[in-house]
Amino acid sequence: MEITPFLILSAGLISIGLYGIMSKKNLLKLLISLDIMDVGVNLLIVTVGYLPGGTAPIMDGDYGKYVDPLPQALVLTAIVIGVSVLALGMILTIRHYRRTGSLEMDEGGVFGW
Amino acid sequence: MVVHPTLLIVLPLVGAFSVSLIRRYGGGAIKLYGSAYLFLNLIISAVLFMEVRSGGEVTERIAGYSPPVGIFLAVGAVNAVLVLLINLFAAFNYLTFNPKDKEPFHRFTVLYLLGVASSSGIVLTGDLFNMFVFFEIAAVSSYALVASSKDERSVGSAIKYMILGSVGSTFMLISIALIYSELRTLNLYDIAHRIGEMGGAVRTAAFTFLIVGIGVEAEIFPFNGWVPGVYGRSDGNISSFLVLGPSKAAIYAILRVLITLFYGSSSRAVMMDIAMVLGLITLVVGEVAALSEKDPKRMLAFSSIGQMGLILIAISLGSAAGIVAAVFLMVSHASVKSALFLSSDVYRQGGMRYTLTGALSVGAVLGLVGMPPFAGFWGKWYLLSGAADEGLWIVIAAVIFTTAVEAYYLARFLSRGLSMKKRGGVKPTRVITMTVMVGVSLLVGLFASVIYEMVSAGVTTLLSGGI
Amino acid sequence: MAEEIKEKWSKIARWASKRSLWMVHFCTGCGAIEMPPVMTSRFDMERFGMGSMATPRQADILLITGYLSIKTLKRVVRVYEQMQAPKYVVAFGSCTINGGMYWDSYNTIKDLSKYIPVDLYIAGCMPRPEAIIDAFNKLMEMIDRGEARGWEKYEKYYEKYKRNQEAAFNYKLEEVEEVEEERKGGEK
Amino acid sequence: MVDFSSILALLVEGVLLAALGVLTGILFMGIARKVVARVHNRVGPPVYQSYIDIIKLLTKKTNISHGWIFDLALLFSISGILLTLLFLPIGGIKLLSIHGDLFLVLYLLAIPALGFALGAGASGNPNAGIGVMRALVMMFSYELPFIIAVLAVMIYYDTTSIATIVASQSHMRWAILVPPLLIGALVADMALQGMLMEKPFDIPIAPHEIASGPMVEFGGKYLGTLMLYKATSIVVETTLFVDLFLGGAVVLDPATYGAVAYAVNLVVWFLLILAVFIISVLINTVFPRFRIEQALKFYWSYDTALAILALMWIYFLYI
Amino acid sequence: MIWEAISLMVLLALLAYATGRLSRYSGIFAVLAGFVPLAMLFDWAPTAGLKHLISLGFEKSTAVNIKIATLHFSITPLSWLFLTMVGGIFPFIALYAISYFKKAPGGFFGSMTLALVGATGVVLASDLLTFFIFWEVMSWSAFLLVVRGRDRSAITSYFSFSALSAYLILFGIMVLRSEAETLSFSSLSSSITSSRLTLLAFISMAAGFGVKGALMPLHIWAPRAYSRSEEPFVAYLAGGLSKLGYYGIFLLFYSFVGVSVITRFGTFRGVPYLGYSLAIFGALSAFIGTVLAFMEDDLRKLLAYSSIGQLGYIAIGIGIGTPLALSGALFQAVNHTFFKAVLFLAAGSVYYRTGRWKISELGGVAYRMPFTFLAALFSIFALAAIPITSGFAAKWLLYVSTVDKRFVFLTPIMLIAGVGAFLYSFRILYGVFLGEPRYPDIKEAPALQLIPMWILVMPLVIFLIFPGKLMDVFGEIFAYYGLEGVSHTDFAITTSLSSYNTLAVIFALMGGLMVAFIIYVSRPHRVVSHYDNYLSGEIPEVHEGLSLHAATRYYKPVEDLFQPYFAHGAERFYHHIEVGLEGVGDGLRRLFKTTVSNMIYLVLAGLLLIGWWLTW
Repeated sequence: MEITPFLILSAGLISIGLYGIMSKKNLLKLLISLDIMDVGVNLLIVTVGYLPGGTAPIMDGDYGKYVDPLPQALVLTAIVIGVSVLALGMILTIRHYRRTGSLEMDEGGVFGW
Repeated sequence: MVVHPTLLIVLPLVGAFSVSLIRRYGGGAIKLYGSAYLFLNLIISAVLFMEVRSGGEVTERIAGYSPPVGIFLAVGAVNAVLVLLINLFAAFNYLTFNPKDKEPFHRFTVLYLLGVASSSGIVLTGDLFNMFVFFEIAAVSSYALVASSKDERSVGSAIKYMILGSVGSTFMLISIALIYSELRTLNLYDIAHRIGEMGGAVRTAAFTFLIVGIGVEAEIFPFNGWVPGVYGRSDGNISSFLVLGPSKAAIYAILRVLITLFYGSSSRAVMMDIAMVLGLITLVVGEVAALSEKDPKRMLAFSSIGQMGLILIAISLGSAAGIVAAVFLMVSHASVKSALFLSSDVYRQGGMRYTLTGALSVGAVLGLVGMPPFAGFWGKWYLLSGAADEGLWIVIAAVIFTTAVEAYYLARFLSRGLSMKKRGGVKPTRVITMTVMVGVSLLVGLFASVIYEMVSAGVTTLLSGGI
Repeated sequence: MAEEIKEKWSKIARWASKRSLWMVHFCTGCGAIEMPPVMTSRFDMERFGMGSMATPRQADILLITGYLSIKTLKRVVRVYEQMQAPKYVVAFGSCTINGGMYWDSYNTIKDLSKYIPVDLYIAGCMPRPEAIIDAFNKLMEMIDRGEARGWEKYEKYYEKYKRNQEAAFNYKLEEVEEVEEERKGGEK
Repeated sequence: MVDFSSILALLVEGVLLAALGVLTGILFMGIARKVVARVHNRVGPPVYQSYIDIIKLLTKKTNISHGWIFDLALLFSISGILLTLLFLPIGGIKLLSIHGDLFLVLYLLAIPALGFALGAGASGNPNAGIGVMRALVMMFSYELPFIIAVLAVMIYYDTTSIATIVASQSHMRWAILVPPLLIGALVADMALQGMLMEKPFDIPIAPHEIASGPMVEFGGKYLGTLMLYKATSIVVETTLFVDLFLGGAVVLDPATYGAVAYAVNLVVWFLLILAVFIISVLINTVFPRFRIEQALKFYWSYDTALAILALMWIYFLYI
Repeated sequence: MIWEAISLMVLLALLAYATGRLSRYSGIFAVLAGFVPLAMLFDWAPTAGLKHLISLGFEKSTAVNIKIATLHFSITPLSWLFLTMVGGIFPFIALYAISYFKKAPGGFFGSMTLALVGATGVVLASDLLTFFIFWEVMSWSAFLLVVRGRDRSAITSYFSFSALSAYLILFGIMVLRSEAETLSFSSLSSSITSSRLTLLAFISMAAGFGVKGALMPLHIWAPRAYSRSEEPFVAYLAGGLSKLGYYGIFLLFYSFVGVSVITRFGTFRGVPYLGYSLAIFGALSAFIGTVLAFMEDDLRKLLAYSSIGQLGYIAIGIGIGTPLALSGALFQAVNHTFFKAVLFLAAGSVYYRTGRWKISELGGVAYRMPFTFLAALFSIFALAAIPITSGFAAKWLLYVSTVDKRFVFLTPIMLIAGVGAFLYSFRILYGVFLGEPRYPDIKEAPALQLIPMWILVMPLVIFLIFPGKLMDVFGEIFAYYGLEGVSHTDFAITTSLSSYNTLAVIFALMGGLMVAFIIYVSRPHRVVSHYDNYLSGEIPEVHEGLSLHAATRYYKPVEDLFQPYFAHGAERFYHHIEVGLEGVGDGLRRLFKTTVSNMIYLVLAGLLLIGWWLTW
């Protein structure tokens, strides 16, 4: 299995996320875009650790060619972090919504700075 | 090894996770509990500092795995200074929080302790991914701390901060992935020595993404859009924490990246140039923007940007003088800018009319501009002499220009503060903290040799790709 | 010996004083118009060493050229007192002698010599320049003889003059008393 | 060691010259009045009239003072002007002029003026205050062209010492015969008009506006002293002009002709300063009075332009 | 010993600060600290007689290792002279301040003593780092004192200008350091080359020192700081600290860069262009400062502008740089130290008694405070260079030196500025001290204020009579820097153009005074009230509110004429700079006051640029 499609996919995901952040004004959409970016990066990490034709790194007995286990561990951490950031973002969004009654992010007003 | 550097990270984490246990004893008890951890941390970092001072670098492996496989903590001269600085100021800064303002206080304490732990972690760690994790923890706690400010609009700023920070951390992660894909290691020093093996394009991308990713936290223009908003709307003591903790850690991370990580890279000179240009732009943009800013907190925020640019310039000189200058500037900035942020809270209440607060603010301003015998003077002296040695007169010109601008707006800040009407008191804890901060700046300036000797001894290994 | 020197000295002083009379004009009335011809080329007062001065501190003669109301009298008295002795008053025209055409006015001074000592009156309404020149020549002779001692009289009867002035300032003209002439001092 | 006989000679010379200067000055005031009278087609007072005036003032019976600062005017005006006189070469007699120079004389001239101004200020009279203001502004006005003109002389002879300037003009090589310095002399003469406070520059004393300005409270011995000061200052200022531009009135060299030369030179000096003074009096007779800002404008524009012309001419073509 | 003395002074500063709350006499520590430089002066006195009398053991030069750097101190004739200026007046000003402040001025005395420490360090320093450190100590302790005045414009302008000055000097130091590879004064000028960078360093250092010396385009902090700070400090700032700027410029010419290098940038009639331009700036300061001074109503601002004008003369002298001109400059510096200190102290005493600063609101103070008046009068004589004080010798040397070099531009400007000095001098004399007695009930200044004032007046008398004594000191300085001296005796100075003998002036004046005195006592006089005045017969006693004081807009006719030409002054220039920078700053701020999306655009732009640069 070639890794190039996955690299392209992850680049695509990151680009989509960036595009979302750059073009959307709705806070929820922004958070979603962030998450998409996160997913893209996670995919990138896993892809990087992948060896074409390797197996899962479970070392019992006759293991031959296995993929690098470290990226997978990293991805786990990254996912956790991503989720927590997302959760915090949701909380902040809710607080913001409660205060202003809006999810739009626009120039001036509260978002002036 | 008398103390384990790990304790500096572990202790606040323990504190953070155990603080909810005592939440029913009220805010005072929680504050006591939190302070106990922080001051313990302070003592440990002081011991660590002494140890590094006497015996050179200290390293510690986590969980017994030896590098490059395992994570390890590496304490050299520079980060020993920095970790002491962070813990010292963080401990005193914690005293300024009033439990009644920050209900529920135990949650606040959790965030604060996490922030301290992760800032120390960034400074101490010798592992790239570990650094990233600490960055994320620091960032998350910062977002939450900012959002806990009195000014409700701070939530909006926190959201901005969060989005920019997340993008930055994504970039960092991309860079980590790229480096890992080539070198199969995450140990900083291992990478440093094998960076030449990386392909040119990948290395370029890795550097770019990494510098941008850290740059967001380290307030480097143009990645620092969040700074004025966050500092402008947060409480002064939260801003001061951000200044002394995460942002110092982040600029130190840049030092690691520039000096250590890409040590062996063939295009390191260009990277240094880029960093210098970034620093120059940041310096000028920050200071000039601060000149036209009328809101005191936001003005200090812009001023912070400028100072960060100055530190970045010092780092990017890449010489011993530059590193020494950077350390002094970090000490100076962490101490006096935090003190100024503390005073900015009572600014509009005429707090500066109180003799001691006023005197401390004046002292902080003097320190920030770089008057001897404050620490900032040695920072600027070594920065300028380092720049002069390399014939970078444009840097010197920029520094002179921005210093004049800085002096102007800081004096305006002072003179306004000194002519405000008295409308409320200044809490003694705040005065004590400010005294400690300004005092440290003064003492470091007076006994500059302590830090100078230590850093200049350690800087040789640092510059040759060591710790 | 000392007496002689003193006498000689005062003679010199009198001579100098006579030959150098500086005036301050108090030009309240119509008489002032007669002064320019006296000063300019036709009559040329300056050939006697006379000249007009701007302030009483510098002047020897107070020249009052016409009627004085009570309001202006205050100023005259102040100006007179600010002059430095030896000082002389020359009153000019009928108004200063008996009120002239304002003889029945309620606030015009009728007889100036009741308020300040007048050394010389020049009669006429108005006196012509010839008369004025003549008067000044008379005054010079008086000074030379030591007869123009109005300022000493003023010092001597100061209280009386003051009383008269006060009365005038309070519009009680009828209470004004005569101030005795004392010729003896002048004759010695 | 100290040469007592020379000091004694200097002392006698000084006293005599000071007396000569004062008496000449008083005479000049009389002459001025006579000249003005003749221009007015009047007879005018006798030329010795000013002596009488001064005697009269000094013999006044009462003298009014406004306190000890007021008295400073008396003390400083006459002493300062005598001091200045002694630092000028008069008809080739150097006196103290070898111990000072032009700058010293310019500043010594300020002593009596400042003393006088102090007294005037201490009188408490607003007219005096205004008068002194005008006098100082006048000084500020005429000094600029005067200094530039004098500078032309100084750099032409490459000295600042008046005695040396006079010596350099010996054998009738008067400064006024050098074309640019002729312009300089013209400028200095205009400045002299202001220095002597003759019309159109008698703004400070303007008797009809501000009651003779600074002198408003002075009478008796104070005014007498001021007249002495005024008289001496006429001599000082005209002598300064003569020394700078008219060869210091030295026509015969004392080294060859001895005492005769001194006498002749003194006579020539008298005639020359009289001529300079009469010119100024004649201008005085036919002019009304400027306002103070007009004087400032006049001196700082036309006069200064001429002075700069003279200076540049000297600077670029003669040295 | 020097280091110990400096430490002692710092200790005394702390003591003065700490005891400030306890007693107003905490200033005694400052006075004590002031005696330390006096002891040094005494010990190093260049005249042989004093030196061997007693030795306090101050070494001629010393090096102090503070680990991060080594601080070098040494005494040269020049630093001795400047130490007399910055150190000699200090104890007396501190003594004055004890009486001036009514309550707890600990901060004042502490900061003053620190300023003294800084100033002493600056004049004793013999390497650039030491020089700069103490320069800054002096600068910011003065700033602390400006802050005590709590005036916004004073604080901002003082601080931004002194920071600018500090970093301009630092720039110069950096250049010299990288060119000469030494910081020591003695070996600097021998290894400097005349590169374009040196020129830049020279200019920037001259500008930096010029700020402290209130040279014309860099002066605008001075009137503000002088007019809004406490008077004893202002006396010290104007009298003492401002000289340090010229000390720096002097060193710049003769020690840092060296005349031989400066001459290589071209000369004009033997005077280097750089020096000549400095002289022109000095002349402009002298003239414009003077004109601004006599148009000013605020007493302190007037004195401030006057300082600017008088300090300009020093710049002229140093710029021309002939021994004659240098003597003039140093003489002027010494004179200015004393007379300006006395004037500010006298102004402080007037304020102490009347509570007014505006000249138009004062008047007639002299009748009640005669000793203050006399002290002020004497220093005004010195200021206006009336030849009955030492003030004249300085100006005379300068005038003669310009004529000597045939600088036809400088001489008239200096002279007309000298005449202008009469104008503002009289504005002070008349507006404050003479005229209508508006304050009939005030008392004479306290003895503790009068004594310091009169002590500070003394040098003006001494150097009137013995200008040669001061010229001896200058001679040593010239010998130290390898210049020729000016020929002089104790009483007379002789130049190639002319000579000036103080004895002749003094004796002739005595004679004149004798004549005057005879006239004065020959006739009796009577003293009358100040209200017994000729006012066209008006009687001020009976007219309420009739003001006899003609001091409001005293020089109105000149003001009206000059105002249009001064409307576009330096103040406006700096204002334009400020506004321009604020405009730029506003534009930059807009980059931050925007949505997250736009910020991300910025981030991406940065990312791409960095990447592009790296690959390219």
